Amino acid sequence: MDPVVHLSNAVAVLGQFPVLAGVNLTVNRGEIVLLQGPNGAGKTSLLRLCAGLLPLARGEAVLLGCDLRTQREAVRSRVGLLGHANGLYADLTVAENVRFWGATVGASKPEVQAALQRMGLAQRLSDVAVSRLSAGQKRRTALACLIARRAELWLLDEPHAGLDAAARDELDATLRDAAAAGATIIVASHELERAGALATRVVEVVGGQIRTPNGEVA
Amino acid sequence: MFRVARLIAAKDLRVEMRSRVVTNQVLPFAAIVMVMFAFALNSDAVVSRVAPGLVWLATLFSLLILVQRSFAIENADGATDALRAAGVDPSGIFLGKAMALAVQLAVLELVLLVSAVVLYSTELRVGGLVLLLVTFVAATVGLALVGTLYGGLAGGVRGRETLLPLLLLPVVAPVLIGATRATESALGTGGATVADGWPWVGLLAVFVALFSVGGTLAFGPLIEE
Amino acid sequence: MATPDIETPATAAGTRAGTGTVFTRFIGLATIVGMVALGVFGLLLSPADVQQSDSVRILYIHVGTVWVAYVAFAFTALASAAYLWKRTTSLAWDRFAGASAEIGVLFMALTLLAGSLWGRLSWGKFWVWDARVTSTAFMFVTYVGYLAVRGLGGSHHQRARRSAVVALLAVLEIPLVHFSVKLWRGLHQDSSVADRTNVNLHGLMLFSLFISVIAFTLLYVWLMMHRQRVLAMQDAIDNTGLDYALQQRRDEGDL
Amino acid sequence: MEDLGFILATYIVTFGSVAAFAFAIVRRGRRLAAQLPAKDKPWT
Repeated sequence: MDPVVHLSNAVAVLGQFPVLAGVNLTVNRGEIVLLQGPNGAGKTSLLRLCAGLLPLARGEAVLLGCDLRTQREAVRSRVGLLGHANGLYADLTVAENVRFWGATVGASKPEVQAALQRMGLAQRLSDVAVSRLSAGQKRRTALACLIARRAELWLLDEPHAGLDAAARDELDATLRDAAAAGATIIVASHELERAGALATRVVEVVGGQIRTPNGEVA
Repeated sequence: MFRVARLIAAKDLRVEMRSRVVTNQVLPFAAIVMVMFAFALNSDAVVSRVAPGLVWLATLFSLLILVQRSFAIENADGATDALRAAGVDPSGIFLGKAMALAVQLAVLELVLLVSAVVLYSTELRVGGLVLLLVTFVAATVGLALVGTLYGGLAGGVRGRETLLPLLLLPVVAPVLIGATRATESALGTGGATVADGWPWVGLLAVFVALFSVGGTLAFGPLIEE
Repeated sequence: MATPDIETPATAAGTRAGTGTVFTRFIGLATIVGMVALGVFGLLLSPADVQQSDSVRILYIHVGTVWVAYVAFAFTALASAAYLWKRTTSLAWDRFAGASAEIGVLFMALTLLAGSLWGRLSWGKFWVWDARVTSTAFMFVTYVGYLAVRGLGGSHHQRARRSAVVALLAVLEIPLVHFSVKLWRGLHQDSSVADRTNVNLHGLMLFSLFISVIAFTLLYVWLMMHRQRVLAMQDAIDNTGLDYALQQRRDEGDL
Repeated sequence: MEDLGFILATYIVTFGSVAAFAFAIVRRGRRLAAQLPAKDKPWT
């Protein structure tokens, strides 16, 4: 089976600074990969590259069977990025946000409803404006948007940040469910213990490259 | 493309319905500008002579604010990135945001026109109503198109507040000229006749045609990083 | 932008040559000769105009600079289109566009200055709301905006694509502005500047204008070559900087 | 000669700013050229 993510010697530049300095990474379907590493190591950039937001300066990147250089639009519609920002419209309600993002790929009403249901947003919260939600509820709404958008590859940047213990447990359960349902997930996180238990594989990012556990460059 | 455009437009208008930023802040701003013009010009005769120009000038100032607001909605929580990352058709985003902006501008212009009638004793005449309506529609669409186009370019960068007026104001000069002259004709300001107004509407139409095509093509590359 | 502590083989190869070549020196020399000739003919040899008296001497400068500005902006548009067209896309076109726009903005500023001084002498006013004058001013502002867009940062190709699109939009905009201002003035007055600019061209005057256009065109070519090479070197330094920065980035983990 | 001030101002400002611009370019070119290998300077 084709890997979902296949990066070889990928270099990406922000301004004139090389945020990714030659990344080799292969991720298979259903995996939950944890990216760890110090601040500024390139975790966020790696996720943005996979989302098609950061142009590939050198190297190869094939995502979901599509070459990132030539078929970027095809990649984008199937990849979901949840960064530091949630990408939600604060003045709209939870249901309206999920419906909007679902509609960008033509999701039907039942699909949107199912996404809300899976995130536990279908009842009490569905008509609450996003600006009135807690951080954890916002994160759940954003994940519901990814589900409604039918994202096959989830790229999550510090998803646990700002959540309380209960919300984190909820999030972990959600991610496990999603992976079991066929999504591939890459998580960047500082929360080693928690995310480590969640992940099927841990990858260390240092200096814009990926290191194996014994410190060699992958 | 049009499906995405409808979606985006509906979303923008719904956000406005909920937040009421334009209604509660931009409309009062536009009205106060109209009052300020009267202070600056200090003569009833002059004010009523230049009323059409003042209406459009106030529209341009408000346009700058409306465009900023339109893209502030997207940038507040990273929705611009999310839209790009989701592979949403940029042409659809462009047309959708322009449609929503046009609706908001139309409301604003109506308020300005009413305030001109009230404050500057501008009088509408029956014979010019068709011309007036067509002028307002064409100018509104034109302004919404270029506003969205340059707003998208300036929206994602540092210094956007200062870059937008520099890019936008020179481009909308033809709209200011065309819409003002056509409005003067429609209202009969300074003895202008209705027939004088139609060539100006033609100018506005050319503007709309050029920037609807140009904008649809150009918006993608402009917002892409 | 250059990081001085980068050790490249360049330091050895670096000569005083800079951006000059035999060809540019030849052009440069010709430009200087042309400019001196322009000064001599424009200020001394050519006679005063019957109607405009000596103020016509300003025109010898004005015509040359406005010519260069128009050529420069036209070339910016052309180079931008060439960049966007897939079969000819190259960052070299982007640099040509940028260099040309910079030169165009400079000469447009000089044009507006000389034009308003001349206008003050001939018409008693620094500014007239003529279609040509007004749209020239708009062109100036538009390309100032273009240069601002070029300065926004980002990768080279991002800069190139964004500014190329803006340059092509300017091509849409400028005729519209010109046309609308023309319509606008047309309703209020019959005569345009062209009609009131009755220069009775004496042979030497015509010759001075001719020298002006030649000399300023040479100047444009010279400036373009140098400016474009400087831009190319800046881009190249950004790129060699990348290899160096990549290595540094990789070493971060080993510290 | 009438209007000498305006005329001279035009000539001086024009030649002056062009010369300043040209000088700045050439100087920047020299500085950058010293940092780059010949392969990045195809004109040499």
